[in-house]
Amino acid sequence: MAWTRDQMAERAAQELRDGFYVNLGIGIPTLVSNYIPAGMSVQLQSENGMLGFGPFPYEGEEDPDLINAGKQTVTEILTTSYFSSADSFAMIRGGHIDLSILGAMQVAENGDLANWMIPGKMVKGMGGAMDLVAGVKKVVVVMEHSAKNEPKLLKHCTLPLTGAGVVDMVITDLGVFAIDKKGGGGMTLIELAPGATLDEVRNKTEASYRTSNAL
Amino acid sequence: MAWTRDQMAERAAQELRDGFYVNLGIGIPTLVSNYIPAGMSVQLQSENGMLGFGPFPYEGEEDPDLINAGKQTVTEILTTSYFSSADSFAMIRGGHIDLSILGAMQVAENGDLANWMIPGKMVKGMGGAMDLVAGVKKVVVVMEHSAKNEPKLLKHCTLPLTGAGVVDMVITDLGVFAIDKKGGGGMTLIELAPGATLDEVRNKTEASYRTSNAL
Amino acid sequence: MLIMAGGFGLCGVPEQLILAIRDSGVKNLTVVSNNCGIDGVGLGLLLDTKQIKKMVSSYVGENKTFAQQYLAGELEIEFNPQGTLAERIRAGGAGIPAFFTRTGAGTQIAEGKEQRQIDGGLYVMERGLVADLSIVHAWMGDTEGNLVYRKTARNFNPMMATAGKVTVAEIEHLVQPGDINPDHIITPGVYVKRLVHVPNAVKHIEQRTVRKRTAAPAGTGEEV
Amino acid sequence: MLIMAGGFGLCGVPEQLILAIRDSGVKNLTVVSNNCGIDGVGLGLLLDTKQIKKMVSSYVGENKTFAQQYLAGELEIEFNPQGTLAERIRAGGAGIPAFFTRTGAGTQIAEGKEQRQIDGGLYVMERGLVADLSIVHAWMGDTEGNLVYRKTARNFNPMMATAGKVTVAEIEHLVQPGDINPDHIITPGVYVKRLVHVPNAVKHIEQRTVRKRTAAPAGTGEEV
Repeated sequence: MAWTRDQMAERAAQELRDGFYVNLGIGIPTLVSNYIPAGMSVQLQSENGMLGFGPFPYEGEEDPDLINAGKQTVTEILTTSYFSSADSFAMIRGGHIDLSILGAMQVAENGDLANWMIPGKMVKGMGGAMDLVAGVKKVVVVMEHSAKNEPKLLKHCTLPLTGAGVVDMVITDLGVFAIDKKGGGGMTLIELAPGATLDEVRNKTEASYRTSNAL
Repeated sequence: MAWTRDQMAERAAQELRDGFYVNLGIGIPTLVSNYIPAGMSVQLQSENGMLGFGPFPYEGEEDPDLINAGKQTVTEILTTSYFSSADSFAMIRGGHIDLSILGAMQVAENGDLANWMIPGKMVKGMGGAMDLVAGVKKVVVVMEHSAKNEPKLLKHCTLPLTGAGVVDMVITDLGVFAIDKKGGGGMTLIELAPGATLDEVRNKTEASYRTSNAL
Repeated sequence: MLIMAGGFGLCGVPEQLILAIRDSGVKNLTVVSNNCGIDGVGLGLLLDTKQIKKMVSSYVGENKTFAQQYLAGELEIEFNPQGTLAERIRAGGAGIPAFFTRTGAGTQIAEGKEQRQIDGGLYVMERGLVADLSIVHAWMGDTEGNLVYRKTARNFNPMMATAGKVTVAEIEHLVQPGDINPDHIITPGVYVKRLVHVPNAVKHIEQRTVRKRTAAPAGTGEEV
Repeated sequence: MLIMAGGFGLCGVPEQLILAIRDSGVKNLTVVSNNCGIDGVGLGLLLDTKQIKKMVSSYVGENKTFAQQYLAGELEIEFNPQGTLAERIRAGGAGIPAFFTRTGAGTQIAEGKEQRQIDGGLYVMERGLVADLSIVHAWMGDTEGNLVYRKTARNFNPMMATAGKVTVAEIEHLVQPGDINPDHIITPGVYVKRLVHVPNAVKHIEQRTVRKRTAAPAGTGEEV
C-alpha cells in the first residue's frame, strides 16, 4: 500500500511543465526523469556544469569527462551546453532553474529543510544542496514519510538546516503536502496516496497541517 | 626641447617587461605600442573584452565586431582571446594586468588621480579608468606637465578623483616622477627630459617632491 | 521599466530590438547600457523619441542629443565605472545582491554607499542589477536559445542575457540544436526567452582606423 | 600554503600535478577542492602521505582515509556549499573580497559571518578566496597559456585558474597560438604561469552507470 519509490517519482513528475529547467537530486529524485511526459520539453541541469543531459551511456560509451552531479556517467543531447561550476551556480542562485527535486531527512511546517548532517556522525558535506534550495524557484522534497517510525515532517527541524523556509512541496509515500513558505500560511495536506488514510498521516506526522477540503 | 608626445610614449615603453599584459589608454598611451622593443612579448588588453590585439587593419579589412576600448578597429593576432566585459574587468580588478598606462588631468603627490570630470562641464563618464587604476598592478600616467600654465602635479587634486592613491609613476614632457603610493613615501623626480632643468620642473610643479640623487 | 541593452560603442548592439522598442512607443525607460549609441544610431534612436528617462552607463561622450537633453534636464544619468557596471549586471544574474570592489573607493562614486576596510584595503559595496527586459545581440543561436558571440561584439551581452527577467536575443545566424559545439556555448538557452533572427544585420564602425598596405608599422599608432 | 585543485569527483582532476605535489613532499597544505578524491586516487594520494592539514570542500563522502584522519583529529575540514565555494573562488580571482548570497542564510553555515536583510531577503556575506598555487586540468592549451576544457571536466578549473597567485595547468593536447579559435578560449593565457603536457592522461570514473543496448529507457533510471 502507499506509494513506492517509483510512484513517488511519478507523482513528483506531475510538477514538471513544458519548457522547465530542472535539477534532480540523488536517489528517488533521479527517477523522476523516467516519468517526463512524452512531448514535454524538460531540460535537466547538473550543478557541476551542464544543462540538458540524456540517459546513461550505452555500455562501452562511458566518457570520464561527462558526468552528472551524482558523479554518474551520462550522455550529451542536442540541447546540451557546458559551463563552469561558478556559472552553474550563478544559474541556480540567480533563480533561473524552475524546479529542484531533492531528498530530505527532515522538513518543518514552515519549509525549513534538513538533509546534510547528523551531529556526532561523520559528515560528508552539503554539496550543492544549500545553493539549490536557496536559489531554485520551486523546491519539492521527495522522501519517506517517516524513518524507523520517527516522523520526518516536524514542527521544527532538530537537525542542522540546509535551508530556512525553502520547501514548497513534500511528496512522501503517504501523500503530498504544500507549504506556503513565503506567505507563512503553513503546511497543507493536498493529496493522499492510494491506501493511505488521513488517520495514518495524522499519526505519522509531527508537523501541524491543514487538510485540503478535497480530501 | 623637452619630450614630444612620441618621446613620452617611448619613455613609457621602458616600463614594459617581457611577458607583460598591458592596458593602454587613449591618446599618448596608445602610442606606446609603437615602442615595444623587438623580441619582447607584450600582450595588450582591451577592457571591452580582448587580450592580445594587433595593429589597425589594412584598409578594407575593418571588422565592426573587432574594436578596442577606444572603439577603434583593430586586428586579431595569434595569441588573441575574447571574453565578456565582466570577465575582462575580473582580469583587471583581480590584479592580473601588469601595467596600465593612461592620461590624467591632475595627479597628487600621494598618488591620487583625477581624469574623468570637471564640475560644471558636461561629463562624458569614466569608462573603465576607475577600474583600471584600482586593479592593475602598476599605474603609469603620461601627461603634459602643465595645462595652460596651470600645474597638473598637485599637493591635492582639486577635481573629483578617479582613484585615491593609485598612481605609481608620472611621465610628463619634462621628466619622470615615481610615487610611493603604498608606503606613503611621497613623490620623487627620477629623470629629467633632455633640455628640461630642475628649476623649470620646480616652477611648474605644485606637488612637493624629492629629487633623486642621480640628478 | 528597466531595460538592459548589450553592446560596447556600436559593436554588438541589438539594433533591431532597439528599433522594436522605438516602434512600441514605450516611454519613461531606464536603460542600462555601457554607452548610449551615437546620434541617430543604436540607443541614440530612443533619445530622438525621448523614450529614455535615465541612463546607467560608464561613458556617453559620443552623442550630442544626449548632451542637449541632459543639459535641458530631460534626461538623468547615473555613471558607473565600466567594470563595476559589468559586475553589477553579472551579480544580478547570479543572485548576488551586493559585492565589494576597490573600484571607486575614496572617490565621489562611493558617496552614499557603504565603504569598509577589508584586509587593509578600502572597498565600496555595490549592488546587483536586474532588468525587466534585456536585449542582446549574438552571432549565432539555436532554437533552444543557446548563443555564441563573435569577437569583441560579446562585451556586455552575456551578462545582460542572465540579468533580464525576460531576455530577447537578436541573432545573425539561426541554427538547430546540436549545431553549436556545447563546449563553445557562451549563453545557455535557459537565459533566452525570445529569439529574433536578423540575417542581414547592419553594423556600424565608430572609429574607422586603418593602416595602408604599403606602410606596415609594428604598433597600432597610425590613424587615418 | 593554500592550494586550489580543480575537478569535480574524479572528473577534470589535475592528476599529474597532484603526483608532483606528492613527490615534492610539501606538508601542512590547506587544499581548496570541491571533493577530496577517493582512496588512492586524486587528492586521496595526498591524504595517504598526510600532506594535507585542512580541506575546504563541499563534499568529501567518497574517501575512507579522509574519515579516518578526520576522526583521529589529523585533518581539518571546512565545508562550503558548492555554489558558495565556486563563487568564492571566482570572486578571489576577480578582485572581489566579499559578496552576499542567500545560500546558507539562517543555517549553521552563516554562524560567525555577517548576515543582513537586503530587499526583504536574508543574505550571508562570504569572502573571496585566493590561492598560493592553483593546479588545473584542461583539454587543450597553447603555448601562450590559453586553455579550453572538455564537457563537464570544466567544473572548478576555470575559476581556480584565475584565483591562483601561480597557476599551473596540465593539458592533454598542446597546440600553438592561433590553433584555438579565440572565441572558444575559456581561460586566457594571462592566468596560466606554467603548462605541463600530459598526452596520455589516465581518467577515472567514480560511478559507472550505463544502459544496455537492447533496452533503451527514456530517462536516466537504469543503473548497472
